[in-house]
Formats: sequence, C-alpha cells, structure tokens
Amino acid sequence: MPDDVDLSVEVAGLRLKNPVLPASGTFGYGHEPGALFDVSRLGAVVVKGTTLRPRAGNPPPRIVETTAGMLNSIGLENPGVDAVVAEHLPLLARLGVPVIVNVAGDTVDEYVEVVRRLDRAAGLIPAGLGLELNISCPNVEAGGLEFGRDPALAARLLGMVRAVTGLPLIVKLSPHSPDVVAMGRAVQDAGADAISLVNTMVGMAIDIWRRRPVLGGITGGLSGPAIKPMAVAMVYELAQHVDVPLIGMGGIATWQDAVEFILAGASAVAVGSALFANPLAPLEIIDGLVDYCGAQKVSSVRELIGAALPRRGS
Amino acid sequence: MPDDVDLSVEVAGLRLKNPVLPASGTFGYGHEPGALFDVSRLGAVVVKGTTLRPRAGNPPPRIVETTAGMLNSIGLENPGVDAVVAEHLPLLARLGVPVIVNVAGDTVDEYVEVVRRLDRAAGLIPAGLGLELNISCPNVEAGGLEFGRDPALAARLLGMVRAVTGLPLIVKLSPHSPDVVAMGRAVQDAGADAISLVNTMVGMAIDIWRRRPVLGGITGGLSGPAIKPMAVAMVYELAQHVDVPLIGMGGIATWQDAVEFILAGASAVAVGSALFANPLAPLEIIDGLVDYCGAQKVSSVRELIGAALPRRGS
Amino acid sequence: MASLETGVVVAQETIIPGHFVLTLAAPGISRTGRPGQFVMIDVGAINKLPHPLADPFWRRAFGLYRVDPEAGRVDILYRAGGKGSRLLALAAPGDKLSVLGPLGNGFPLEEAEAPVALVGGGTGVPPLVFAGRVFASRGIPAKAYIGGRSANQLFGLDDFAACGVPVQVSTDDGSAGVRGVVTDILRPDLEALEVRTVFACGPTPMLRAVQGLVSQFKLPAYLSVEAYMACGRGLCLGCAVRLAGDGEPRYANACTDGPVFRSEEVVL
Amino acid sequence: MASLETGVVVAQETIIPGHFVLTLAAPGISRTGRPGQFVMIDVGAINKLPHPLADPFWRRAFGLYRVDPEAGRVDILYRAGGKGSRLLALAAPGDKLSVLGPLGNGFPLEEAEAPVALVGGGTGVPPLVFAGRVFASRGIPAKAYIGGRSANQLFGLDDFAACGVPVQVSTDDGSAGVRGVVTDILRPDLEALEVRTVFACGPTPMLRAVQGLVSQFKLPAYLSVEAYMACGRGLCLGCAVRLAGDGEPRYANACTDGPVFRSEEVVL
Ligand SMILES: Cc1cc2nc3c(=O)[nH]c(=O)nc-3n(C[C@H](O)[C@H](O)[C@H](O)COP(=O)(O)OP(=O)(O)OC[C@H]3O[C@@H](n4cnc5c(N)ncnc54)[C@H](O)[C@@H]3O)c2cc1C
Ligand SMILES: Cc1cc2nc3c(=O)[nH]c(=O)nc-3n(C[C@H](O)[C@H](O)[C@H](O)COP(=O)(O)OP(=O)(O)OC[C@H]3O[C@@H](n4cnc5c(N)ncnc54)[C@H](O)[C@@H]3O)c2cc1C
Ligand SMILES: Cc1cc2nc3c(=O)[nH]c(=O)nc-3n(C[C@H](O)[C@H](O)[C@H](O)COP(=O)(O)O)c2cc1C
Ligand SMILES: Cc1cc2nc3c(=O)[nH]c(=O)nc-3n(C[C@H](O)[C@H](O)[C@H](O)COP(=O)(O)O)c2cc1C
Ligand code: FES
Ligand code: FES
Repeated sequence: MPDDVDLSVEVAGLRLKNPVLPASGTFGYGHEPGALFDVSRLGAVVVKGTTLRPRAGNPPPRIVETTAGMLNSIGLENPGVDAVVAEHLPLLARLGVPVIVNVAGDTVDEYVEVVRRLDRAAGLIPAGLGLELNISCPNVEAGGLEFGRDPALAARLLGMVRAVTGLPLIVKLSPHSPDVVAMGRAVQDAGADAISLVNTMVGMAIDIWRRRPVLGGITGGLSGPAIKPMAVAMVYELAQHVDVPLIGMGGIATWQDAVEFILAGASAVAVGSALFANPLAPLEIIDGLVDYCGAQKVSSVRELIGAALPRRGS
Repeated sequence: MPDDVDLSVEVAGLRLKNPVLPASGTFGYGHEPGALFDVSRLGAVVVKGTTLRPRAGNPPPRIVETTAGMLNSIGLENPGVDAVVAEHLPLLARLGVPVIVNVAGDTVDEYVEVVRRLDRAAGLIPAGLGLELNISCPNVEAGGLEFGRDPALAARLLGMVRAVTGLPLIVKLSPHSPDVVAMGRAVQDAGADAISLVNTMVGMAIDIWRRRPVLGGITGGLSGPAIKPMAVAMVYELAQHVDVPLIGMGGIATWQDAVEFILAGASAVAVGSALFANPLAPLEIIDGLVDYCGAQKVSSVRELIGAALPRRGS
Repeated sequence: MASLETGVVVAQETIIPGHFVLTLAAPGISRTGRPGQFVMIDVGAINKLPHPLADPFWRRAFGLYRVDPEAGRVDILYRAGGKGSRLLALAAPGDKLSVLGPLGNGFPLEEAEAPVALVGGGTGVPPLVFAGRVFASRGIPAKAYIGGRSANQLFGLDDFAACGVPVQVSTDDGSAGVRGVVTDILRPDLEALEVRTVFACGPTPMLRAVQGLVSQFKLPAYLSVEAYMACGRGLCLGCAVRLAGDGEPRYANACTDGPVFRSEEVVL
Repeated sequence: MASLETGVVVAQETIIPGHFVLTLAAPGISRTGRPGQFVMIDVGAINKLPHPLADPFWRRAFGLYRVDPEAGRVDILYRAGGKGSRLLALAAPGDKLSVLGPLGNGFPLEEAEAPVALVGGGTGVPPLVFAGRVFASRGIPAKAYIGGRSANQLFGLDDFAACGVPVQVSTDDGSAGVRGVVTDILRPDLEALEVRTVFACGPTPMLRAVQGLVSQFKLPAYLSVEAYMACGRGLCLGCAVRLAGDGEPRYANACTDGPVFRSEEVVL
C-alpha cells in the first residue's frame, strides 16, 4: 500500500512531487557534492539568500551551537544575483526539480531589482522557478524598521515586487511579527502566492570566559528543534486565517516533526539546521511520510494538510 | 579564596544573600518537602501565580515535553490569595528568606485587589516580601489584548498597583512584547522596582496519531534550555536601556547559564523547568558562581552584572 | 519520603526484544519502596555529564518492579521505546544514574480485601508483579490477569508463577491464552465472586475498561494511572487528573495524589 | 570525496585521564583519509536512537589519528571535555555511529620541502602523528615539537617515537621537556636552518605564535585552524576564516577550503 501514496502537492503554482524542501541557507545551492544524496528526490531545492551585489558576510564566529539548536549570523554571504543566475541556475536546472531562490535586500529597490533579474532567468529552470522573499532583514529606507514586523511595509514591498514578476512568490515571515495573522493577510492581499514560516528568532550566546558575545555579529538567528513548538503554533494560527498555502519550517528533524507541521496546516515543509547533523533527514522524512499516510489510510498527503486544525467556520 | 566571594545582591529593595531564585510556578510554595534541599539556601523563594479567587486550572494534558524544553498550560491553578496568605506565607516565613509572590489576574481590579491583600500580609515575612506582576495574561478589560504586549496598558496597570502598595514591585515581561525596550521603559517609569524576564513563549505540540493538539489548552508556554538564547538576548537588550535591576530567566540549567544572564545584565536569575530534572540545580549554580567569581578574580558577583554589555554612553 | 539517590547500575538485561530489566544499587529506595510507587530517572545525565543533556529534558517514570532491601537493590522493567528510555538502555554496569524516589502513594495493600485481582498489561505489569510478590509472601490470595497484543509481547508471567500467584492471559490475536482483552478474562471471575478487590495498571483504554467493569460489579478497585510528569513531586501541577464530580472541574496530581486512585474517584 | 559511513565501534580506550582513542570499522574513510583531514561524528545518534538527540545538536569534528586501510579501521584521539565528546565516550564496542568524512583538504604532504617541523599541542597532536607516520614511511625527515601544560597532559609522544620521528617537548610548568611554549623549542631549529616547512595544529593562540615565528623566518607553513562547524561540507558558511588582505574583509570556509591553510593566507 505505501507505494500508492501520493505525496505531491502544489504550492504557489509550483508542482512538487513531495512536500519536503531544504530550508534556505542550509543547503548551499543544492548542486554541491556536500548534499550527499540525490537532490532530485526533493520536492524542490531552495537556495540561499540572494542579494543584488555580492556580500562577504559577517565576521566570525558566525555560528554557535545552542541547546537543541544553533545561532547564526552569516550576514547573507552570497555572490550576488548575477552570479547565482550565471553559475548556479544552470547546474540546478540539471536536477529537474523546481528551484526556489531566496531573495534578500536592504531596500525595496534592491528586492525589486533582484526579482527582475531572476524573472528574466526563469526560462533556465523548466521544472519551475519560484521566489522566496525573505522579509526579515533590516530596512534601511524605513529607518531600521523591518519589513517583517510591519504589515503595511511588507504589503508595499510585495506590491512593487509583484509588479515586475509573474513567478510564484513566497513570502517568508519572521517569527517576530507582533501579529502573524495581520502580517499573513497583508502579504496575501498584496499578491503573495504562498507564505513560508518561520525564519530564525533573535538570540545570543555569551562567552563566559571572555565575557563578551560569542558571535561576531553579537546576536544571531536561532534555529533548530528548540524553536519547533513556536513554529508549529504560528503555522497553526496562520493556517486558520489565510487561504494561500503555507510552507512550514523551524526545527524539523524527523518525519514526525514534518507531520506536525502538515497537520497544523503546512502544504510543504522545509528542513534546515537538522541537515547538518543528519544530511539524509529529507529522505528519511519522505519515507516516513509515505508510511504515515499508509498507517492513516490516506492515499494523498494532501488529505492531511491542516487535519489538526479546528473545523473552520464558513 | 572562593570562601570570600560575596554573592549578595539587592533587587527591588530586597536583600538576597545570593542571586539564585526558583522561577514562579516551578517550585510550588517553596516549603513543600518536594524541594529536596534546604530552601533557605536560596536568595529568595518565588511562589506561583496567585489570583484573587481559587482557580482549578486547565484540563489535562497540561504539560508535554518538547525538545530541550516543555510546554505548559497549567491555567494558573492556585488556591487564591487568601489561602496563600493564610496557609503558605506563615510556613514560608520560617525559612528566613525573602519571599516573592507572583501575581496574576484578568483585570486591573483583580491585580489591585490581590496586591492589596498581599500588602496587608507583608508583616508575616520579616526577611522581605516582594511582588512579581505576571503581565502576560489575557486582559479581559482591554478586549483580549495583553498587558504584556502593550506598554501603555502595562503602565496603567502598574500605576494602579503602585498606588496600593509600597512593597518591592517586580514586573515580569512576556517575551512576546513587540518592543521589549519600550515595555521596559514604560514599566520602569510607572514605578516598577525591578523587571523579570522572560516568561514562557507561545508554542504547541501536535499528537500525530490522534491528529490534534496534545495540550488540553491547545497552545502552551514554552520553557527550558530551548528558549535560553532568546532570553539572554532580551536581557542583554533591555539592560542597555533601563536602570532598574533585572531578574533573568529562561532555560537556566547550569551555573554557566546563570553566568550568561548575569554578564548580559541580570542582577539575579531564576531557575524554572530545569528544576524538574535536576532539583539540586540551584545549589549547583550557587557553588558554580562562587568558583567562577574566584576564577574571574572578583570579590563580589555584583562586579559581573552586565560585564558583557557594550560600554554604556553617559 | 522521596529523595534523590545516586543509583549505580549493577546489571541491565534484555528480557524480550526492546524490554530491559535494570538493576540499580539504590539502598534508600530499596528500603522504603512499595508496590505501585515509582522512581524518576534522569536519563539525560548518565554519569552526570558535565552539562546534563537537555534532550531528553524530563526524567522518565518507572514503577518499582523488585526491591531487595538486604542487597540495597532496586529493579525496574521498562520498554525502550522513545529516546529517553533508549538512552537509558545504553547505561552499563558501573554507570551512575540520578534516581528520584520512591514517589507516589502505591497500592493500598493493607486495606485490600482478598482475593485480589492484579489486572494489567504491557509496562503496567512490573508494579503488579511487585504487589503479587508481597501478597504471596503474606499468604494473601491474589491472581493476575494479564493482557497483551500477542504471545511474544508478554513478560512478567514467570514472576507471578515463581511466587505462586496464578496468572491468566489474554491476547488480541489469540497467540497466548484467551483471544480478547483482559476484561474478557477478568469478567468470569467477577461473576463467580472470586475477586474482592481489583488492582490495575496498564494503558488508559485498558483502565477505562476495568473502570466500567468494576463499577458494574460494585467492586473496590484501584487504578494506577499514567500522565505526563515533569517534576514528580507535586510542584508543577502538570500531571493533573480530572476528579469525578459535577460542577467546576477539579483535579488531583497523578504524582503525589496518585498514581494509584480509587476507580470511582477519577475520570480517565 | 566526503561520504556518510556507519562506523562500528571496535574499541574505545582511555590513554590519559579524559582522553580516549576510538577505533571504528569504517572502510571507506580508512581508504581515502589523509593527514589533516577530519571526520564529523553524530554524537547525538549513537545506535541511531529513534529520534536523534538534539542536544548535542551538531556533529563533533575530530582529526584522523590513524587509518588502517587493510583492516578498514580508523582511529581518532579525543578529549572528552564537553557534553558531545562525553556522550561519545559512552559508546562501547558494537555500537554504531554515523561518521561523515573524510573532510577538508589535509596537509600538503607532497609539496612540503623536508625537513618538516610538526608543531602542535593538545588535541592538535593526532593529525601531526598521522603526518609523521606517513613521512617516516616515505623516509622524509620530520621532527615533532609538542607543547603542553604539564607532563601529565601530554600524549602522542610514543607514537612519534615508534615511527622514528624525533620529538621535542615544552611544558608551561617545566614538568617535561623545556619550560616554556612550543615556539621556544621550535625557534632554535629555525635559526639553525634545520626546518624547511612547518605543519602546525593546536589551539589558536599557539597557531598565532607559530604564524609570527614563521613569518619572521620566511618559512612556508601550513596551519590547521579550528572553527565552529555545523555542516562540515561548505553549505552553511558558518565556519568562516578571515583571509589576509586589505579592503573589504574576505572569508574562506574552514571545512572545505581548510582546515589547513597557508600561514600567510589567514588572519587568526
Ligand atoms: C507512574 C508511572 C509509572 C510507569 N512505570 C513504567 C514501567 O514500570 N515501565 C515502563 O516501561 N514504563 C513505565 N511508565 C511509562 C514510562 O514513563 C514511559 O514509557 C517513558 O517515560 C517513555 O519515555 P521514552 O523516552 O521511551 O519516550 P519518549 O517518546 O521520548 O517520551 C516523550 C515524553 O512523553 C512521556 N511519556 C511517554 N510515554 C509515557 C507514558 N506512558 N506515561 C507517562 N509519560 C510518558 C515521556 O516521559 C517523555 O516526557 C510509567 C509511567 C508512569 C507515569
Ligand atoms: C577540524 C577539526 C579537527 C579537530 N580534531 C580534534 C581531535 O582530533 N581531537 C579532539 O579531541 N578534538 C578535535 N577537535 C576539537 C573538537 O571538535 C572539539 O573539542 C569538540 O567538538 C568539543 O565538543 P564537546 O562536546 O566536547 O564540547 P562542547 O562544549 O559540548 O562543545 C560545544 C560546541 O562547541 C564546539 N566546539 C568546542 N570546542 C571546539 C573546538 N576546539 N573546535 C571546534 N568546535 C568546537 C562543539 O563542536 C560544539 O558545537 C577538532 C576540531 C576541528 C574543527
Ligand atoms: C546557517 C543558516 C543560514 C540561513 N540563511 C538563510 C537565508 O539566507 N535566507 C532565509 O530566508 N533563511 C535563512 N535561514 C533560515 C532557515 O531557512 C530556516 O528558516 C530556519 O533556520 C528555521 O528552520 P530550521 O530550524 O529547520 O533550521 C538560515 C538558517 C541557517 C541555520
Ligand atoms: C509548569 C510551569 C508553571 C509556571 N507558572 C508560572 C506562573 O504561575 N507565573 C509566572 O509568572 N510564570 C510561570 N511560569 C514561567 C516560569 O516562571 C519561567 O518564567 C519560565 O518557565 C522560563 O524559565 P525556565 O525556562 O527556567 O522554565 C511557569 C512555568 C512552568 C514550566
Ligand atoms: S509531575 Fe509535577 S505536579 Fe505531578
Ligand atoms: S561548517 Fe558549514 S560551511 Fe563549513
């Protein structure tokens, strides 16, 4: 029976053969040998944060292990959008799976320009190119505020981006949105095709012997199993109030974790930091989902999306 | 040398012989045999959330283990302020340490009335009675908003409470304050003598076999080592912007964790969920602090408070 | 009174696949532990790692299976199913474990009118074995009714036999004893008035079935209930069990007020 | 190329208090591993617990100490200091570990002009032993300079002796060899022009001292640097090492571009 299980889902117009993705920034560009498995088995590949110009990133230490998680302040090290298009997309195309490029910027103009250039490159990826807007970066224009905390700013950004592309647009929310529902509705209304959540949470570690923050960037983003209960709660909350599909992430390490997100309302899930200890986690999750669907006697994983949500009023 | 180390601190006018406290709700009323050690060795005892009337609490399951932490939705089960005063304070008095009563309520009036009754009972605790206002409970008056998310509401509450008591007032912040600095300044200006942080973060767990939330209360509060990096970051941030002493908590399990909070700016620390696995954690932390002060060649732990903070401009 | 004790692993043996008997040198608990009481082991701190592991985060609860006050030893019998119990299965002779106990109220052996039915299944069996051994040593008639999924999932039967407590078995698939559930084998003896008190320990659905049966026969019964437990000491109020009664719900703590409750007292 | 291999514990032995040699059956890594390369072990998944432990969260990195391609075995030598390495110390013969490797670029044995100085201390010694053994087998002159806190903290000296690599020692307290730091014993040999290439592995302050010394003598030197590593495979960009040069800072990955860098290439 498990062989008959249909794991395919559609998210933001992308057809994914299964709902398991790597999380942006934890999987390089997906075509490196470091992946250690046949990447074409994934639902899609998500590449790391791409900015208009190359960025060198933050001073080390950039990462530190925490209890059941880690902090990172990579600082968006990346070769810039033109290099991503020229060097990485052609190699990614060979994998035959949809590609989602994570987009970051300091200003609305920067986002728009990165998106414009990616939009022009869409033909490189026949299996489908999607964009994931990372809106939890400091917004210089708005005086240090963050897009990810202010629904109106986020909606404005989205409108501008939507105007220059017809590609699938996924908006990645910060877990620090004071009101995730307001934020989700704002980006949905402004044209987002899907919402991914959560990004990392602000945290820090202190080196008690040197009496100073461990990270070169002082604070960093917390990820890993530590944050899973908060991420599940946010997905569960948002799923009750928006109609676009959700991509759930935050601490997923096992298929059981992935199922929690799916039952909470996620149409797809992404595995991030857990890849570091267990590079094969995505494959184990795919296998686990097949078995779970079998045990639950459903023929498609789609029947399980949101199955733990309270019945929704019409 | 370690014998000469002075661990005493003053917080909100309470003299604590050391900066190590239990966190509210994790240590019962402090005089139960379940504590398993001589409670008078603690800097103070913090008792659980006390409301005006007795509360039965939430339906089970009320707790669930998560990765490196736990969720709770106890629902403020407590016998009510009059029983706390009549039954527990006299037993607590015998310990000879300061007592901090955690106060909760649905309305401003309820907080004020609980505080008034505790204020009248202050004479029972010669070593000093303090109050910790837990302001992350739903506020019925304000239409479901939370005191802990709105600096203006919190300030108003504090003003009303301040008017009926001269006892040391500690305000316990929610980690969900959209702007911890604004919140901290608001309660400081409204008369708080100290600020404690963090309370639990909203999270949930889903039972994948029954396809529904594990907890009777659906969501719960996440605590434990999982949240430590976020808690340290909030203390570090707030310490740079307020003058009242801070009591740091969130995931403290070892003396090294306690030191992180102290270096980040906490004058005292509280140990919560970690007490469950390791009841003796507070004593180990006290011993560890003595050794650490020795190794750092400081004669008082007070010299270490905020030692990892950037130098403050005048 | 519960206390913290450093238990030294004396032996750890597999009894059926995935199930272990762990023998600890823990003199304090061996002297005071009674049937139905339990211990909580800090599985994240085997040999007190410098920084205890936070995953698993809580201690794990295990009923007392055997105590030997002379030798100062305590045995528990457990299923290594999840991450905490599997970590425990890594402990080898000589390793040190932090053991909290004995906890809870245990079965009211003294008050129970004989003959006593010891009803349970799975990891609920160890405390019943302990109770059976005590009854046998006191010459009090008792009989065990043990349910399981299939023959190869059963354990503890020899223990009853060894101390002279008769044992009857049911399995879901009929591979041992009667095909059916444990209440199927208990019912005839209740009907024959061969039981005066019931002690039960097992999964909640089983306890519910026992609850139904004994209320029908108006027999005194004591159920050892399961609940998630963080502190085990009445401090966190997390292990709430709903008490029977109308009006505002009321709760008791499984750890300190239980784990053994009178059947009619609790809502499972 | 790095791959994932299930390593089976063959033996685990204490060499000095708190330091272990772990022997793993890991044929793949034993065949391709070179001195200066390392492996990352998933210490949270001994025997692949059903749900891997998330604390410790990352794999732990250990340099290759010995490889035996015929027997298909790999040895690492490590200090059980923190929670991850102490958990690893619980692994017993027969236990299975997920081992990722060999990782990194290793020391450029072929390009090194002899005589080679192998300079290090503490847990930096194992890769130097491996390098020394290879040089000795090829008849290439090499000498080891090992620094430590005191006599009872030293290990690996016998290994050098056994393969015929002379070894000189310094200790902070003078309890073995010369009182002082490792650069104190290295300097005279550099002055006497007895060294043409330096390979160093040890704590960062030691590497910095070596960097200073070799730049003074304009000698080619290769340093194996330490950095926190999450993935070990160039994917997370977490293990950044600052590259020398003016203007905008530039970084390399310690895991894939290193851990061995030319001394003048990096800012420590
Ligand atoms: C009073 C009492 C006595 C018990 N006696 C025994 C015994 O003698 N032998 C035995 O094998 N088991 C016994 N159990 C059940 C045992 O505690 C659980 O099987 C064990 O905690 C599961 O841990 P894990 O690491 O294998 O599973 P995990 O999946 O890692 O557990 C996850 C969490 O759920 C909790 N949990 C899981 N199952 C249960 C359960 N059935 N009851 C309470 N909490 C649970 C765990 O403690 C942990 O916090 C007893 C439980 C209680 C409350
Ligand atoms: C390329 C490389 C090779 C190494 N080879 C050896 C070896 O052969 N033998 C040996 O004993 N040690 C070696 N180390 C150091 C070893 O990785 C650390 O001692 C070990 O990770 C500490 O883990 P822990 O669980 O004991 O400490 P914890 O205190 O639990 O560590 C906390 C976190 O810090 C990281 N960390 C701590 N110390 C170091 C360190 N020195 N370098 C990098 N990360 C660290 C850990 O990986 C973990 O993520 C090597 C490190 C690197 C980078
Ligand atoms: C090293 C690292 C780098 C990351 N880089 C990015 C990034 O470039 N863009 C982005 O949107 N998220 C980035 N993230 C966040 C992850 O995509 C993911 O949202 C987060 O880590 C939570 O998932 P996890 O707990 O499974 O890791 C990064 C996370 C890590 C750990
Ligand atoms: C079971 C439980 C009950 C709690 N009850 C209260 C409470 O009544 N009032 C309160 O302010 N905080 C309460 N808390 C929060 C703790 O005091 C503390 O702020 C939080 O758990 C973070 O600390 P920790 O990670 O060390 O547990 C409770 C926490 C737990 C785990
Ligand atoms: S487990 Fe904490 S009160 Fe029972
Ligand atoms: S450890 Fe991830 S890139 Fe080096």
